[in-house]
Amino acid sequence: MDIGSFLINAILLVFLAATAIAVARLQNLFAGAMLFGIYSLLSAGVFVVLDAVDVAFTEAAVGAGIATILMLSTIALTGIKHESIPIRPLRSLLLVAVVGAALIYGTFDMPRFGDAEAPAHQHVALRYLQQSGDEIGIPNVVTSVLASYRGYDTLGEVAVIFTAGIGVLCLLGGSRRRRTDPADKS
Amino acid sequence: MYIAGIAAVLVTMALTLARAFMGPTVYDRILAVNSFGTKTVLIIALYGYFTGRPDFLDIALVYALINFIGTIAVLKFFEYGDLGRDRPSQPDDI
Amino acid sequence: MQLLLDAISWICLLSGGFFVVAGGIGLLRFPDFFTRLHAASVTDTLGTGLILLGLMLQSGFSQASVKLILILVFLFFSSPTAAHALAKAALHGKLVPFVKR
Amino acid sequence: MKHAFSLFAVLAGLWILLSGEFQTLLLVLGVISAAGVCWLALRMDAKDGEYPVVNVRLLRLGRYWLWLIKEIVKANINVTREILRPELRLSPSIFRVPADGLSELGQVTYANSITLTPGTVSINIKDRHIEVHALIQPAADDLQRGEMVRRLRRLEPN
Repeated sequence: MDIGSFLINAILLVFLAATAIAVARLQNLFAGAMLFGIYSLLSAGVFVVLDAVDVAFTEAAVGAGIATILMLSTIALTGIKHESIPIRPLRSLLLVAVVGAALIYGTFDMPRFGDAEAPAHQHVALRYLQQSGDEIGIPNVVTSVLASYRGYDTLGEVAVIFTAGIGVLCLLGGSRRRRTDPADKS
Repeated sequence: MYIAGIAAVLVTMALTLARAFMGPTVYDRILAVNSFGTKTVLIIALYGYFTGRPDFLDIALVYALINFIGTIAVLKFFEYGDLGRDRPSQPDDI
Repeated sequence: MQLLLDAISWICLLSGGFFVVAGGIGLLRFPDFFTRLHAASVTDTLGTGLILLGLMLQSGFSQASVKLILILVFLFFSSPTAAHALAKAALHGKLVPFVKR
Repeated sequence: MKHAFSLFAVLAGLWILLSGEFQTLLLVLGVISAAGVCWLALRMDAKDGEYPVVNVRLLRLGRYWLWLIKEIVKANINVTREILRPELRLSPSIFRVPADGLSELGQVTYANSITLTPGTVSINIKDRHIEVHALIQPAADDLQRGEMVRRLRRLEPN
């Protein structure tokens, strides 16, 4: 990664952190949901800079689109202000510090960013990149991996997501109908 | 030269973020998010050219669409949903 | 010829960047929501238009240019609609515009 | 039927423009997805079968767009000058402009054109009038002179 990309990424990460802190400090939940929209836009920018274009694509659809709507639906069912509960800052800080340290420790075993010797680039990835065009005939490698090499896996995944979607729709749509019915009669 | 454009967009992102943090009304925040979406489209397009791979434009295209749909959905929700019926537009206390 | 195109595209990118930043400053500086709406539209129209035009000049007659034109068209149709919806929603929500008589 | 066909043509064209691939398999997939979207759109449109029939002369539309872009550039420069002024001297106002003599599509175009030019935002459409919020007096005067609505009226198919 050259210096320009590095700088862009660093600035985007600073924005990301600032947004996260602002979300945590806001009392108004609607404003928080709006800031989460900005958060996912920013993280998509980070993904693009990190070359994870397909992840950025997903973030666009899920983070900026559906997640915001889901959060707003939840707020509509509950309330716009969140109750301030007494928190013990020291204990929370300790917990966050321990979990954060464990996560950072975990990254020590990971290959360096962009390392050509990384295990992920050693086994099937090479073949996918070099031969998927001839074998499958789809120009986008990610698509041929997801829909062909790993087709059954994707089918199962999609089935799970579809079921979850129906479940969410039943929960949200059903309760809204119950709530508006008495209002119509009055 | 692309880096100058990217820098301009990043500076504007910071300004928009400040507006989103300050509010004071809900509409200011929605405006800031909508405006932020346009800037994301710009920065993705510019970055694609900066690294010499204009294929990134596909994502910029998707963002241009989703941003609009998102804003309209939020507004529709805000106007017809249960949100903010008690205090629709007063500066939301932070 | 190539140099001329490059120069024009650089001018577009730089002035586009200028208008984008100007819109951002207005968004921060203007006194109420309705006036900020005007500032945001500076970024959305001329700022975006000039930057995308500058990129188009860089890629010439190609698929990338087609995509850039599509982005521009989408933005030019959607941004006024979003701005109108925002203004109408704010008015509907009893937000009183600050008006000088 | 005419509507479905034109929708299909637009979608298929979009597919080819965006993909830039001309293999048989991909073209067939494109045709299938375009047809699927057409079918969905027709099903959704079943309730209000009102389509804006586009028979505006394209040349005039192009000329309107050129004029609008010129106006947008001018308005942008004006608003930017206001933004960068050391102390703000805004004179926001709200007024109504007549939008009679325009079809529904024409009114939408009018309102969107007003919003697209910085300095004026259309905030409401009520009984053939558009309520406009203007940032500075020159922008408001420009709009009230009615040049835009005159040009739009000339676009109307009679």
